[in-house]
Amino acid sequence: MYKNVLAATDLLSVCDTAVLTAAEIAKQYNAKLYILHVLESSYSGKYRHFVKHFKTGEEIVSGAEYEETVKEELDKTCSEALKPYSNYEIKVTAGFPWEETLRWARRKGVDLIVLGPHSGRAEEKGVARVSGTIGSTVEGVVMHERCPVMIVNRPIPEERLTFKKVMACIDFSKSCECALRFAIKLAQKHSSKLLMFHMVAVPSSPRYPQAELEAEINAVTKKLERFCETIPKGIEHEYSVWEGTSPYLEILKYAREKDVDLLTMGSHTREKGEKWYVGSAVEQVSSRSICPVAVVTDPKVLLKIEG
Amino acid sequence: MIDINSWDWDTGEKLVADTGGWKDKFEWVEEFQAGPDGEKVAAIVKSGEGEFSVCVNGEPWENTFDKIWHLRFGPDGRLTCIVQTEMEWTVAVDGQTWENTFGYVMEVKFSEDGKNICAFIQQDGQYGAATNGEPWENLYSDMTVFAITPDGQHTAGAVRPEPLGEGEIFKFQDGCYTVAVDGKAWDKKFVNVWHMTFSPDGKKLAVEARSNLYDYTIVVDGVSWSESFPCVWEPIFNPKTGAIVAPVRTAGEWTLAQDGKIMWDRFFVQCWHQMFSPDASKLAAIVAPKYGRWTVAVDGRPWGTTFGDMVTDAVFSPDGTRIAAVGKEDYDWSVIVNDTVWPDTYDVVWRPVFSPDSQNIAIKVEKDGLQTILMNGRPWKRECEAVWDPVFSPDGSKMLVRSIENGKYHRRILPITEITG
Amino acid sequence: MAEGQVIDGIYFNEVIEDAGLDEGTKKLTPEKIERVINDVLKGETGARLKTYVDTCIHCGLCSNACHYYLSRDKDPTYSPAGKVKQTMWEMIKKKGRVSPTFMKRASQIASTQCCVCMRCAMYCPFGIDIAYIMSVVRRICHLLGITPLYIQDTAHSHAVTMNQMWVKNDEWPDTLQWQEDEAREEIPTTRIPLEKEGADIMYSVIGPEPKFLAQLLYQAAIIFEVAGLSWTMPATPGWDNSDMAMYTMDSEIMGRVKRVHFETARRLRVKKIVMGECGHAFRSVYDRGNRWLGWKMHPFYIEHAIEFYYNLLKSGKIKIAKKYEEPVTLHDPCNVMRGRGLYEMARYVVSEMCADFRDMQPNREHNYCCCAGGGVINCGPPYKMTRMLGNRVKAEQIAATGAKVVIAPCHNCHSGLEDIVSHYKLGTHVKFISDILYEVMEKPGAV
Amino acid sequence: MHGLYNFVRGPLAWVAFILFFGGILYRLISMLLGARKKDGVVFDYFSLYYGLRSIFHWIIPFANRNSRQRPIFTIVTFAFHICLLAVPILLLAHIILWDESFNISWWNLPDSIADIMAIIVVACCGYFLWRRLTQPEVKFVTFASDYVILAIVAAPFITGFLAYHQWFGYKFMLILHMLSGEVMLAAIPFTRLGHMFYSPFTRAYMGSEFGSVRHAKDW
Repeated sequence: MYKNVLAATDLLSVCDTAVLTAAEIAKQYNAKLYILHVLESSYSGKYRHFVKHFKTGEEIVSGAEYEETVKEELDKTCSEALKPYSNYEIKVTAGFPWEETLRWARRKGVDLIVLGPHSGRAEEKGVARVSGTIGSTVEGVVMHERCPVMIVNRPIPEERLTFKKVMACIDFSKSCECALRFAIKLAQKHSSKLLMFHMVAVPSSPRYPQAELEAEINAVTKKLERFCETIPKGIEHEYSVWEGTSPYLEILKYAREKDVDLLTMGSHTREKGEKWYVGSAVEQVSSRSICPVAVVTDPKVLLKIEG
Repeated sequence: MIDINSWDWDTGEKLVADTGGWKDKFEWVEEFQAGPDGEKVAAIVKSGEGEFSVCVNGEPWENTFDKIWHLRFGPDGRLTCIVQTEMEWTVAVDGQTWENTFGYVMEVKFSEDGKNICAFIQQDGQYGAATNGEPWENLYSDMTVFAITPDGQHTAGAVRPEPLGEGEIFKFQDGCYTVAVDGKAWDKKFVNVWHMTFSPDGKKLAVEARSNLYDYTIVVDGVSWSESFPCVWEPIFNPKTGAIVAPVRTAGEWTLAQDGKIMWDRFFVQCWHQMFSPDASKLAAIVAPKYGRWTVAVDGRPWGTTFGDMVTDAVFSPDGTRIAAVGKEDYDWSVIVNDTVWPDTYDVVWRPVFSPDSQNIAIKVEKDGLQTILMNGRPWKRECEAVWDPVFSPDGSKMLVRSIENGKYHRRILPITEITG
Repeated sequence: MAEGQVIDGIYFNEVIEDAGLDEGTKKLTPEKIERVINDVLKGETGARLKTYVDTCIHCGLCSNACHYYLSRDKDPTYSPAGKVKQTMWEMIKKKGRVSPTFMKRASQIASTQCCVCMRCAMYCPFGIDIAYIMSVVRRICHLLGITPLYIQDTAHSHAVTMNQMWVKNDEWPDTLQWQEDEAREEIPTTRIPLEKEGADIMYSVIGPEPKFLAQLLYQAAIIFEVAGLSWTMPATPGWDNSDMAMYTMDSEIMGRVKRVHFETARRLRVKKIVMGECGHAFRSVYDRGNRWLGWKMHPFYIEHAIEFYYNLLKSGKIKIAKKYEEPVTLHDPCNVMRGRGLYEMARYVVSEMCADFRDMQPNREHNYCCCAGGGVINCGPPYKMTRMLGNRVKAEQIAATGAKVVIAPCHNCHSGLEDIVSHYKLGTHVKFISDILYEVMEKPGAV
Repeated sequence: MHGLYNFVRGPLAWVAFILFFGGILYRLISMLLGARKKDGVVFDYFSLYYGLRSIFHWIIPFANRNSRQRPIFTIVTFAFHICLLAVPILLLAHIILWDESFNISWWNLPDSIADIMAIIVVACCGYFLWRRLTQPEVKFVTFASDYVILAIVAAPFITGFLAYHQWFGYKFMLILHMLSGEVMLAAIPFTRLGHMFYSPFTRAYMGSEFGSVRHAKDW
């Protein structure tokens, strides 16, 4: 299913969960693993090669030598995760984490990107630019990347990476069709159970009449079933429609309750502001979820991933 | 060279393709390219979602690619482009790709007869050249300049055999760059190596080089001129004697030097694009005789007419008696022949073309978005969406004109009297 | 950075380690210094320098022009004339017989304590061009091999690749194709036409755009697409209009780089060159590189991004969908304001895009330099505090506007101001015009 | 004393004038020839309109930003330069000398006004001296020669003033006055006092570059 997996990490002192997870996944699929580290810099303009030395904190100009040092450091830090799996390559570069992630993903023909919840430091400083707006690495990558992006928040036990329970968050948008298709592929591969979820937005007050709510939930459940007609026979699946006010909270609650192994969501730049799953929901869910979150945007890429 | 005698010089007008209609067939049609003999017109087209192809005379290639760029006809009429499939780049010739693929293909050059197609390639972060798909055995961690012999048998590049890290200024100043010919590097290294020129027979190679931050010279097959200068520009070979001539700067002024010795007695504010007449009896260059004024100097004597913006594309007539060049003043382009400016100005003027008997000069020009052919100062009566450089018949009596008018690509053979009247 | 101290009898107002200067100085001999200084004074300069030196009456009126002087609590070693005193006057007086340490200090002053912004030329009653004098000092330092390390490395990059960032021949077209792909996701018809001979416009940018700021290429592609213009970008060296060799005064390389740029436009038979939001690159094509090559002006009309956007908005080729709401201010980059007088056009563009525009005081040609220009930021991390402490006035100027966004239509200004903003904790963002234009413009073909 | 007076008034005056006019001519010609040789751009970009535009903005007080930022200096420097030029040229005693020597004369300043103007010049010199001694940005760029130049400028006015008021012996002061005046005349072409002749050129060149090339103001 994957030939090239890329993990982006901004940590050097500890092995990032993104690297650990990506290494596990690469192992499963016998894929080549790329680990990208983008050097920390306080510049958001042309001087991204003025970077902060990871040991001294001093501002220096990055060069082949320093990149090599960082590479060795990263290799050492992650040796436990990486050594058993020799088919990997570490790339250290200056630039913007999200842009370099995209650049290397494209250059190496990557079909799965694994990220931490955010390349936090870049975000704190507000230095990652996304089409003129400020956002995190995750947002930048998700908005532009077309291969699935998996966001991992905390270490995932190996056995859970076979994704026995895959949850798909459905808001009936085009991009969540992609998410659904991706979830189906995974389910086929791992004989997983699919959990389709949708939240009906209810106003918190005045109280929503119960009857209306039930009627709506019924209607939406039907819609959800129709939407998910493409699920091939033989894949175990169930539908859930919950009421709530804040999608990300309900998604997280549901995922915890059902003990899902992977959450899939759709995200698409142009739909920003129209659908409630995209944008902030992706951001919120991915930064809080216990299980990995896979964000999928482009159906074309999924076609290329062989079942 | 190409035998243009074999081209059809009799059919007066031929509608080759309804290029305007291609837009209905394809989602997207890029710039048109016309074949040297005029029989073909081609463009990169988007043939489907994420799929590109090349349409020739209305028919797309069978192959499609993820990406295509740099579509050009070779001198022998073969149509080449740089293509990508499955993240790998290569060159496609008439729809057939080279067997080898590369990390990237930056540039494609043709031998004069078009038989050899040479490409500047990158493979696994290493750089070099490939001829007809065969890359050098040795590739280099960096290569910046790419040159080929006239027959395309040999390729050369400015390469850096050793690694060089950022900020290693002293190592750089010791010299890290050299020239690789067919993948084999010269022993001697330089601070910089720039423009390189092969001799007409392809046996010698002359390059511009800087031996430290301040001394510039010309290096021939690895051996520097004994003289160095504060700056030099690109060298050329005397086609008869094999001597090398390059513009050099001394005391803030420019002139020409031959094999290291100053050869002109005049100095100029600028001097470049030197060229020999076909019999090598004359040497001309584009010069600035005074600050901000440009003209052509023949054997060191500048023309009286000067232009403020630039003079470019100077061409010797086959008999060596005339020079035609393009001049630009206040952003208007015009043509100047032997110090006489043709009357009209244009938005753009292309390179002048002499007839084989040196009597006529034809040039592609553009004004207000319409292109036409200018001959001896008189415009052709048709104003076209696009025309290509005119080609004279071997006897000089006719001219091949390739053009697109109202969305139709025509190949026309005109008696030259049609324009000259 | 240590406080000022006297080394070998020479006063250094800042003591900074820089391998380019330190190692270079070690190789100097008094004879070499004397020869090079006199070669430059006699061979390369003439009446202009002499007249400037003879005319200056040491009145000190230029001091108020300099952001370093104002920000450094009026320390006279940072005043324009003070910098000439510590460099050129002494070289002339001693007929070149100055010490290696003196030259090291001279290089520090000329390369890192002067942004050659030319503001002082407007404060000298006689119009003495101190930036020119500092350039002559830099020229001498270049010939002596004592130029700060990182800008020297950048000059080497220009010499090898004809671009500023060691971008290799494949990386450039590859990045354009990548950004074209990205832009097509937004507007499917978008193209970045490579090597399109006969296009109306050649768009040229600076090396860092493909290296780190590919988004700007994306934005440019969208702007050209929406405006429906005939344009192209070269796939060969010559695409980069920047030129740090101009600031190290390696004039031969400056000329070479500019020649390739202009010859590329000529080869592509375009009608004009439009360039991205960069200031020093404009200077190098407009009145430095072209002049060294013998062009009184440039052989192709050069339209800076500000003028380009101005024309697009004025002609209605680009329309604004919804104005930018946050309060913005505008930084006037010296090279296109003092250097080209584009200030009214910039104000028109900003006012069209933004609902709340607040001007800095002083502004237009009197605006303070970003303290990154003139190659100073290119001298790298060792000089960061030189720039921070050297431009408090800019921070005060920005803070006084209360704006949330500083628009800086110049790469060096952008990066320099970003540093200022974070050092002085101003809490503002720095943006290019194109960042905002891209955000607020109508995009009819977008999906 | 009389012999000395005659020497100072006669041959020495001639020497001073020859040095002054000859020196100025020499310096200007060598500047222009030198510029033609190595700084050709100066002529290529020279624009009379923009050159004059710039000079105009700099000879009017408060017409440029720097002069507005330093009002006291501006007033002082304008007063100084006006008086410095007006007094020697329009002083009755000088005009009489011109009349006696060359039979030419012109309108003169009333002596009382000239007297005040001389005081203004001297006072301004005092102000400049104070600046040089106390203002760090001026002090830093001040050489010993700057004090000498200041003294050269102040001396004719001090001595002239003293001579006019016949303090410390009229004849002696007159000789000193003439001597100091001659020193100043002779010094102008060969010291930074030459800025009076150079500055229009430097200003006009900068004005031309700013105006016709850069399309910006330089004031």
